[in-house]
Amino acid sequence: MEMEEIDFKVAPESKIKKKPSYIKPWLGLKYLFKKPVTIKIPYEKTQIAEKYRGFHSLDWKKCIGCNFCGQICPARAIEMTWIEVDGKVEKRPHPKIDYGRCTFCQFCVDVCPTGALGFVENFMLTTEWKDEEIELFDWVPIHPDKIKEINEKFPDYRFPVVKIEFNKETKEVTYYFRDGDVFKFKILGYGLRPPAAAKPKPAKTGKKEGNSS
Amino acid sequence: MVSQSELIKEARENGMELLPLDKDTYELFFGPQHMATENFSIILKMDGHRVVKAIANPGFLHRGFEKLAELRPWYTNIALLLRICVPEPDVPEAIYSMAVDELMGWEVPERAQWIRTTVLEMARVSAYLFWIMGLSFKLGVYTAGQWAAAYRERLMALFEELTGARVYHIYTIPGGVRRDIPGDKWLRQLKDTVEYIKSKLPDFDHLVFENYITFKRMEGIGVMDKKFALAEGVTGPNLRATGVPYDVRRMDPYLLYPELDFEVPVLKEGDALARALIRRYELEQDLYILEQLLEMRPPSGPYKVQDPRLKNLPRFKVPAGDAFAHVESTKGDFGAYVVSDGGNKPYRVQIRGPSIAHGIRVLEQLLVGARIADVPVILMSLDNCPPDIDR
Amino acid sequence: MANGQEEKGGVKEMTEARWKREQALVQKILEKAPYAEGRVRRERRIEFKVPADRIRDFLTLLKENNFELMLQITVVDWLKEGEYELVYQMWSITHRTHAMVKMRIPRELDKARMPTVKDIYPVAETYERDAHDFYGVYFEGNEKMEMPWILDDAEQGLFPHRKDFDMLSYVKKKYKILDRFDENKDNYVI
Amino acid sequence: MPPLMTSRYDLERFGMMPNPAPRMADLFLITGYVTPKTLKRIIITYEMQPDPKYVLAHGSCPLNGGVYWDAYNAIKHLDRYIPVDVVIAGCMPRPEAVMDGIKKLMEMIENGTADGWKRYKENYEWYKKNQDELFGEGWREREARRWIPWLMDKKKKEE
Repeated sequence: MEMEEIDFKVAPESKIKKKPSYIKPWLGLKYLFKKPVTIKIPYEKTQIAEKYRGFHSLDWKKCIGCNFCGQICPARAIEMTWIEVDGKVEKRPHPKIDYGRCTFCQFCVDVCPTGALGFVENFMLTTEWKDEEIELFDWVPIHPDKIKEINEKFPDYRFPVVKIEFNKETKEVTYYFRDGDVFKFKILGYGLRPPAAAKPKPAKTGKKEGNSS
Repeated sequence: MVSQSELIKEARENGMELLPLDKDTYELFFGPQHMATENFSIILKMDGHRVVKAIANPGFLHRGFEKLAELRPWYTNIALLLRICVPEPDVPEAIYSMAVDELMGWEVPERAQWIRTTVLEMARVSAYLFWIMGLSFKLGVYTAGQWAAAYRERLMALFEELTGARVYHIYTIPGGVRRDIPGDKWLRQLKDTVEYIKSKLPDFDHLVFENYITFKRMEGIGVMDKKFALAEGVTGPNLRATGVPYDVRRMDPYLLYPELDFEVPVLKEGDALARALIRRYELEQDLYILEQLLEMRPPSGPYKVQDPRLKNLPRFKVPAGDAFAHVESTKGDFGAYVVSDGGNKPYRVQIRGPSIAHGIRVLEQLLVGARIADVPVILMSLDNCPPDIDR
Repeated sequence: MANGQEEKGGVKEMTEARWKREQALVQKILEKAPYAEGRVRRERRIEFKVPADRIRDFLTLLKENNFELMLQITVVDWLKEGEYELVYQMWSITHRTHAMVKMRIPRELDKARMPTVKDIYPVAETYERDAHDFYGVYFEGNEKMEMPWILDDAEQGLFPHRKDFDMLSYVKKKYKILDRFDENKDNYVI
Repeated sequence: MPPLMTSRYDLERFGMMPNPAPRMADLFLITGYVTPKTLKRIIITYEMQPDPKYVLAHGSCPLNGGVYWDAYNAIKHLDRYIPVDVVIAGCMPRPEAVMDGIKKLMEMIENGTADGWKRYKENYEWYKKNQDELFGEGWREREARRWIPWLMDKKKKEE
């Protein structure tokens, strides 16, 4: 077929083609005398970029419970949660984030109108697949200052909470932080409307029902 | 499990005519667990060590992106669609964004265009390094593969700095990009990395592309001619290896490519070696393009469109219409067709991966007559990306 | 499509001269195919509308006019109109132009039938299998129509990409998950 | 995950190597979302592995569906079909996180808490019931027969 006139550069064949050689492959041997590129984890640490999109942080005072984050989330990982701390009900619902769903796109952070939702560069969360350990994957994020404080003590980019206890009957949640602090609050209900007006919903997750052991 | 003899017996009872036993054919299920196929399965009918018939069996990675995209708001789809192609996730981001830009009638700011071009070229370099890794593992030159993977990590670190993620960047969005360039330090680092990878290219040549063994393994296998390639919808380096100078960057220019200077490599042989050499030369050209981009410096200005409609992202609406956008990826012509009915979600998104043409009919025909040891090499020389077949 | 295109009208006058090439190409093809409608969308993008039964003639004509590559067959399910829109996306290396060939067929499963074009563009076989698997368009003459393609046994025959396939309730039933599936549109856009 | 296996992060320092043959493998990495079609192969491959065997799930997708929570073709809770020992958060997880998961698994093996393979034997009926519910009874046989018409019958036509 006839091609339209070619008005761009086409590389000549001589530049692309190579000549086979028996000897040249041996030149690779020079790498025997070079330093390896391997990062010796766990003895060495990798540098994580400053704004690495890791776990979330939430300033509970700034959060106005607008549910923009819940709406933009591609995985529907965010659920607005009504919380009671020390007997005081928070005026607005706060996002509860499920890391079993989260894709770390942080669109939720982009759309947050007050800047309450943010992210830190922590990325490591490893658990056994057991009911009580998998609780860790579903949390209401904590204040960024608290995470920073923990990060200074343990600079290994791990999840700031070691254990989350969720009492199914009283709906009481207990965070056990890595530095030994304990934080308790109570989940009153889910959704945008306050739980007193809306009907109380059944237990939230299906993943616990499916477990065998 | 049923045994082979039972199956054959049953097939005979159902009136199927089987090949006579003395012809010595057998079936080989190649993949999906085998690393060479990358979650893709080929059913081979073998005669001794020659392939008599091949059937491609895709679908192990199908998640129904096109359906999922219809259920999510316009912006959110970026976080989803980039998972179509793991080695270069920026390409689906870019085509989807370009199609939406066209629908919105947006003129993307110059700075955003510069960043998008740079990101696409970085993705091309990292995808080619990934491909060199795969090829050299399949050829048995493990050393070169280890190098390629290590050099790719440098680009990954740069991506991390720029976008905030290592692999799935979620960076190019309709109307521009998500973040600004971190600063001059990042540009310097990119320059260093480009120079570093460029200085390492001769080493790859020595071990892989000028190696006598490579020539022996790849010369004359998987041969396509021009007519066959065009009829089968082959694009990208695979088509250029048959003598057609088709490059989307030149023939349907987008972003900053009209201003950039690079050569389009074309060879006439159309065998696995020609495809490999074309890719090798394109890697060099991509590094050259990155150098030019760095010389141009990013133009000042905003990095995304300023539009009042962007205030409420979840309810952001796109005017009704349809648009097609495509870019040149390392695999070939990667296109997106986006239809909007004026709502806050796309009406239809179709992603056209190049591998859907390469991976099914072309592969089935190229494999016939090949030896079993050549199958991974042919597969790798076509540079298939199974997720973009399955979507 | 009108909206997005007209808004860009400011640039249109400047590029009018360059669009002449595309105009001429559309004219040339339409002369030989009086049954079709055609227009230029923008630079390097043209569009044709043909009746579904003339598709084979039209694609033969396009192939003669140097449209070498078939990029994709897209099916768009217009539920309200009760129609499938088939878009054959063609690329011409010679003219450097992308052409969409659009046609409408009824979306009832027994009526959604098309003649195959695999003898004109062999690669169409793959695209036709794809369209059949997800939308149930049957391409007569393509003997690989019944061959297993991407979908697993469970979804075969359900044609999951059709607009009236209720994915959420299907997923609930199939995988037995109950959490966060409330359909309250106040809470979730998705 | 290629960066993990190659020189930068080098998994071989831990004495681990990728192995294409399941009969010689101890650890099964599920590197992301699982589709039903793949799950069939995963189950068959998992059953091929000799005891003791361990499963490590990458990212959020096997745990809870991830971004494919509403996809008709992605498994939501992998634990219903095969036992999983360790889960790592991330989409996709960084190589460091995967290494951390492997280290955790090593600790668990030493403690004797990594008992997924025992659970699979003890609760085989339950797992099998879930698998059959998803794929329908006799899916193994159907899978084995799936390609026969296309391999045999076609041949006749061509010749």
